[in-house]
Amino acid sequence: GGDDADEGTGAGSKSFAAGSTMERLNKAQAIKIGTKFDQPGFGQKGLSGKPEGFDVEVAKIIVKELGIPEDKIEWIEAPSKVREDVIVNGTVDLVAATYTINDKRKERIAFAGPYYEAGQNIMVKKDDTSITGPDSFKDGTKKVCSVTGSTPAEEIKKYVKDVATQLVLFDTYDKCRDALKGGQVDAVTTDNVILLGYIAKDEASFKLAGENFTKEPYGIGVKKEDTDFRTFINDTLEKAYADGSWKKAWDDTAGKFGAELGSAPTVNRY
Amino acid sequence: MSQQSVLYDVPGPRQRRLTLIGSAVATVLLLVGAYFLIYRPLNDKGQFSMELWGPLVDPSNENFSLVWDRIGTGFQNTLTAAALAIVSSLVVGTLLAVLRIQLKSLTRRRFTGLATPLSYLLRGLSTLLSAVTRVCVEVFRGLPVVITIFFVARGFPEFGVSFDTLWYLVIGLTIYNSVVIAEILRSGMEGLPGGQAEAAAAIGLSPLQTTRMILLPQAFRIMLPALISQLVVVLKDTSLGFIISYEETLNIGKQIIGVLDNPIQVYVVIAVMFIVVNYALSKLAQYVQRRLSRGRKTAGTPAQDPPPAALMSQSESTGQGI
Amino acid sequence: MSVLIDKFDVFAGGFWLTLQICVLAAVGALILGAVLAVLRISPVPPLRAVGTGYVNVFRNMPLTVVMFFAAFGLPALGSNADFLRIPVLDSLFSRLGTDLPYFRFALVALVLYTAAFVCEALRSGVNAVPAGQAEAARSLGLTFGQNLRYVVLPQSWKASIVPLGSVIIAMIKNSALVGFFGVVGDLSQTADQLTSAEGYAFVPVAIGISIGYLIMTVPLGALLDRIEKRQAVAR
Amino acid sequence: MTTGEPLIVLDSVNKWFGPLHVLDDVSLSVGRGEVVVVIGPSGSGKSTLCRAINRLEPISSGTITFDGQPLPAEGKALAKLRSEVGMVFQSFNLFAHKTILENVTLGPVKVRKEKPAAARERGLALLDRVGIANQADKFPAQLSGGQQQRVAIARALAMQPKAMLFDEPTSALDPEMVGEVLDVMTSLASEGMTMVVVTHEMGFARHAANRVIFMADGQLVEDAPPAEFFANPRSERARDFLSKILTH
Amino acid sequence: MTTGEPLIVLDSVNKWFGPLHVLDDVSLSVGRGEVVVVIGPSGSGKSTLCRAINRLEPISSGTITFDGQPLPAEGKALAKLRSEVGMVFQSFNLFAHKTILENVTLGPVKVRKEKPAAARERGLALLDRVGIANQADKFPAQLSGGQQQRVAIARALAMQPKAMLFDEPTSALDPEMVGEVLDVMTSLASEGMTMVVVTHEMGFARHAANRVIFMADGQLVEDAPPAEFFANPRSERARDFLSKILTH
Ligand SMILES: Nc1ncnc2c1ncn2[C@@H]1O[C@H](COP(=O)(O)OP(=O)(O)OP(=O)(O)O)[C@@H](O)[C@H]1O
Ligand SMILES: Nc1ncnc2c1ncn2[C@@H]1O[C@H](COP(=O)(O)OP(=O)(O)OP(=O)(O)O)[C@@H](O)[C@H]1O
Ligand SMILES: [Mg+2]
Ligand SMILES: [Mg+2]
Repeated sequence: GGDDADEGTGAGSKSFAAGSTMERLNKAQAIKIGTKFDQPGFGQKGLSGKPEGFDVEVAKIIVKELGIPEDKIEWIEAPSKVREDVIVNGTVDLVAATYTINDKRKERIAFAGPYYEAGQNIMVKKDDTSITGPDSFKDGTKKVCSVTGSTPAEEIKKYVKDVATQLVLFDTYDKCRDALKGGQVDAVTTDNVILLGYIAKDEASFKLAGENFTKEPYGIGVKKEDTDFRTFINDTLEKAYADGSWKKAWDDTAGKFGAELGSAPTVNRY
Repeated sequence: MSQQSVLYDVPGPRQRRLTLIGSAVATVLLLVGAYFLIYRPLNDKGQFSMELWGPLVDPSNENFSLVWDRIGTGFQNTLTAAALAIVSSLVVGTLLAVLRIQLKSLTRRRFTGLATPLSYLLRGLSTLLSAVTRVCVEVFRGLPVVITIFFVARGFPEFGVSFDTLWYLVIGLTIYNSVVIAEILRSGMEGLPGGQAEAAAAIGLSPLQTTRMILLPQAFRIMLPALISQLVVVLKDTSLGFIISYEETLNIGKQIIGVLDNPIQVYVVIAVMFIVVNYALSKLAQYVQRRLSRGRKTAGTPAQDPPPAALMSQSESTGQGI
Repeated sequence: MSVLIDKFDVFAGGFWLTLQICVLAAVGALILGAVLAVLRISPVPPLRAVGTGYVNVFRNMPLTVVMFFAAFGLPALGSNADFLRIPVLDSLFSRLGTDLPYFRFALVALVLYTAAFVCEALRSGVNAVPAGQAEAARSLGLTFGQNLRYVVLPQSWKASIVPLGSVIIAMIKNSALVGFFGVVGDLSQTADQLTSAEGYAFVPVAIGISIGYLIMTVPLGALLDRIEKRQAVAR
Repeated sequence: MTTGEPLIVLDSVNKWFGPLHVLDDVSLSVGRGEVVVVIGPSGSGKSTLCRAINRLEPISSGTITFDGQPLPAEGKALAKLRSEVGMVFQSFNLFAHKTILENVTLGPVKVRKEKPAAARERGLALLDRVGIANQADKFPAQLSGGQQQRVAIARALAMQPKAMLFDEPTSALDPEMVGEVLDVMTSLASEGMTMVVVTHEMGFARHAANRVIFMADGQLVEDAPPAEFFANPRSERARDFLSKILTH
Repeated sequence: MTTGEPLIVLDSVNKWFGPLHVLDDVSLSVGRGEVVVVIGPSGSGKSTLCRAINRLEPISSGTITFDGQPLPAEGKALAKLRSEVGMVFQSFNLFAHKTILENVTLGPVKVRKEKPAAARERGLALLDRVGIANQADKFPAQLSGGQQQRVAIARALAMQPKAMLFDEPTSALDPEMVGEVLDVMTSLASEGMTMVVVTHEMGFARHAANRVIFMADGQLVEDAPPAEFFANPRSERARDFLSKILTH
């Protein structure tokens, strides 16, 4: 919200436990956040040069709770494959980047949330009836596109017969979308919300093929040992569910694509 | 240029007429081909619509200034990274070239004045050092720059050192280009007529003095065109910044495409920018080359017959880039 | 370090794929580059202009952009580079013939880009033939074609070998980019895959990938050095 | 030796290299069987004059006629002219990748379309004549400079030229080898070959030339029989040049 | 002119380039103030001899002493030796990126650590002496060959050497420029400089040399005063060589 953005910000505007990450960030009045720059609806850097999307809005809610003004955020691009690294190396303070919570990642970092539950799905051309779900790739003829180093890319490998002739990996989903449109591939697979973003932009060309076949709970990535910070974020998220700012963030961004927000997921305090 | 006229005679009237007719026919064929193979399919797909081109070429378009603002930022970042990389590559490359030349002459020394074990130690040490630098040069010259940049960006943080992406890019480019520049300079020095070093030795200059005062300045002059061409390579290579999320021209282009959905148009504009800048740089290199061969402020490097080593590194330097 | 052993087949596969694309691209670039070189030294100005224009465009553009145009511009022109599904070749190099065109696109990009440098390397070879040779041939009454065929080209190819070799080495290294343009399983994409998606330790993967490239580039470089030294002595 | 009938005629020939006036209104006529030696300081245009005669260098204005015909501009006619005017260069310019014999037979076979066997036979005879028949299968790099230059002369002779042009044929040679080349040239001259020779070898000019031409700054300054020229050069510049060349 | 006391002594010097025996048991002594001219066919080892004396070329066996000391092998001592032996090359080898004056003063300033101002003054005097003081600020490429070679002599003299070596100093020059360089060398000789000169200029050998040395195939074949050598060469090889060189 615009007019109350400055309310309760400034060094020492909130009190946190001494030595905690929250105190450090609040004192510094600066925070670095990793997000995607190329994910419509979640984190996309527009022509203004600032990222926009649901991830970005959720991050802003947390930042506000830390007592830091929005314009003190330094946004750092965190494409899928470097998300753990930037957290571990301290390049960023937190990551909000369509970041699926899973056990393998929990070995290196910790997740707050989830703040949204997506699921992997498949996007095909509007007139395509031959692909109905991941099993359609098993006969070895259909080609599918995803992004290097992403979870969906790993997941779909379980279904394709021959990786070399069926799977294409690019650095962004935009390229996958173009490849699908050009007919070089038959499908694009990733989280439903991302696909819905593309479909919303070009309903005449694309549609989803079938139901989500995985559950992708999105979390906020922080340093593994930083339990205080994780708890703080979890509290903040719960507060946001309650006061409607979470819902507003969705409606302003990804909600425009027609994706379901559903009821607020329960945060997982492990 | 003069080489070409050596291969054939100045065309006479008949040949000129033939050429004229031939090129008229070829032009028509080309235009027809371009129309059917390029214009038609693109037009059918609506690639010439103002909706796609407007933000790039039409100043009255609402996005025009935003888009060019972003491209400007990207290009500035490209230039920054290229400038930093070339300067540090020059410094490191020069040191490396001098080091390698010195080590080479050092390994030939016998250290006769010193006690035997010490002289053996020194000889072993200089041989070892020279081998180590050699291996480093070979490894970094043999790796793709993309991979070097990728390794730097992933490797440094692994060891607890982290910088801005700009510096990863600069370091990655420097590692690779300093080795190339060192080789350019070294072959420039070795390609100088042997008489220069001999004359220097004959008036009693030490090997280091000879390298510093006689060989290096001349190598710089001879290799200036190759060094400028290397700048072209660096400029092109900054575009690899995209793999580590550095916001150079291409990366910003990608972001613009994400919003406007006009990849072909944006890439055409960016390609033209690169071609114009790099073409200007290569023209500059040619101009410098011509000036040099006219002024001849280096020994015996007539324009048509550069030393073989120089030839190699020159083509190598223009061949390396991405 | 165990990743080097556990995933040896992945490294080997990446190496093999990179090698395949390099061999194909080298052949293509040599052919196209030779044609361009003939254009560039021909006595017909418009042909020279075409050759020069080509070289200037492709030499001054980042390969990244060329790759992009091959992978997304060609489809826009309605082509999946199916002309590269050459009957016998596609059974040897299986990726050529698959319905997934990105291997072919990458090949097109590498060939188009490298050909510009091949052209220049060949031309530098022609330039290295002393002017007196061509003059002597002209003064005997040989025509341009005879001059090239009997006098200049037989001598220039030697001088071209070293610059050509450098171009090929550069091309091998440039091929690292194909992994970022839809070709799954080459060396560079393998590096990315193993470290990002599968979370293997970075250092051993880096070593494995480096070895993969160095196996291709260093011996070739050493060979060129040898040839160059021999030529320098022969002079 | 002169038969009076001119073979090569230059009429008001001018040649510019950009702003540089390299041949300045040069007129010259060389008779059949005549031997003309051209001397002059470096850069005076001697080489350019020589090269203009077989059109290796096109001229800017004026006319050159060879055997009654103006020099053709291109094509077959030009190739034919060149095959009738032999040229020998300072730096030999033997084809480095061909054997001595191949060097000599290339022109006859490819330009004159002679049968390889016949060309080979005549080539060997010519090599014999210049004294190196035993080297026929070697490569140029294996021969001394003097030998290479004699091969170059044989190569030019193989085309059965009507005239021969020599551009400083001995100045790239070690002093001991100058003699052997001059010997071949002298014998050619005595057999009635029409020759234009740029050289600094005053001995050759004295013995073998019918006329000596002195050039300076692109102009033809003097044109006189050798005895007269050396004894009594008319121009200041020629005197000056001769004094520098002959002192040591 | 010879003072008898030897400055340069070669004793049974051998030099191999791989299988090639380039200097074959050469012994030679050059007295202070003596001028020795070395002649011989191409490849006979003249240049190698010259270069061995200031150790530009290390020898395979034998000893060379200069001014009573064996030649040092490397390092500072070698640099010092070289600064005491001036060398003039066939191809001038002026430092192309430095002006004429800088060429002359570089050695004194960097090696002998002279004050730049003093070196400059002496450099100008030397340039004046070789007749090109007015070109001091030009670059080598702007000078004619003869002028460049005179600068090279001045550069060597600037180190105040005890002896000077000349390796075919005039054979890369256009004939009109040979005289000016020989003049400088002759005046040096007459002032008592110890000189070893490889040259084909027989005039210079006759006027200026104390001794002529004839080399062939790496061996020192004759060693005689010039008058005697030219009038009456003892060996067949020398006779043969002279006949070739002097005919034209
Ligand atoms: N292709 C060229 N382009 C420009 N200038 C040229 C060219 N060829 C020759 N010149 C210039 O024309 C002038 C005459 O050259 P030319 O070679 O005819 O002189 P020369 O009398 O033969 O001299 P030299 O004795 O040095 O061979 C020189 O100043 C030379 O630099
Ligand atoms: N660095 C080298 N490596 C191998 N062989 C060499 C080297 N330098 C000279 N030679 C050979 O040694 C022999 C003697 O060479 P040198 O240059 O001393 O002869 P020269 O009498 O000076 O001849 P020229 O009159 O041609 O200068 C020649 O056969 C030459 O090829
Ligand atoms: Mg000339
Ligand atoms: Mg010599």
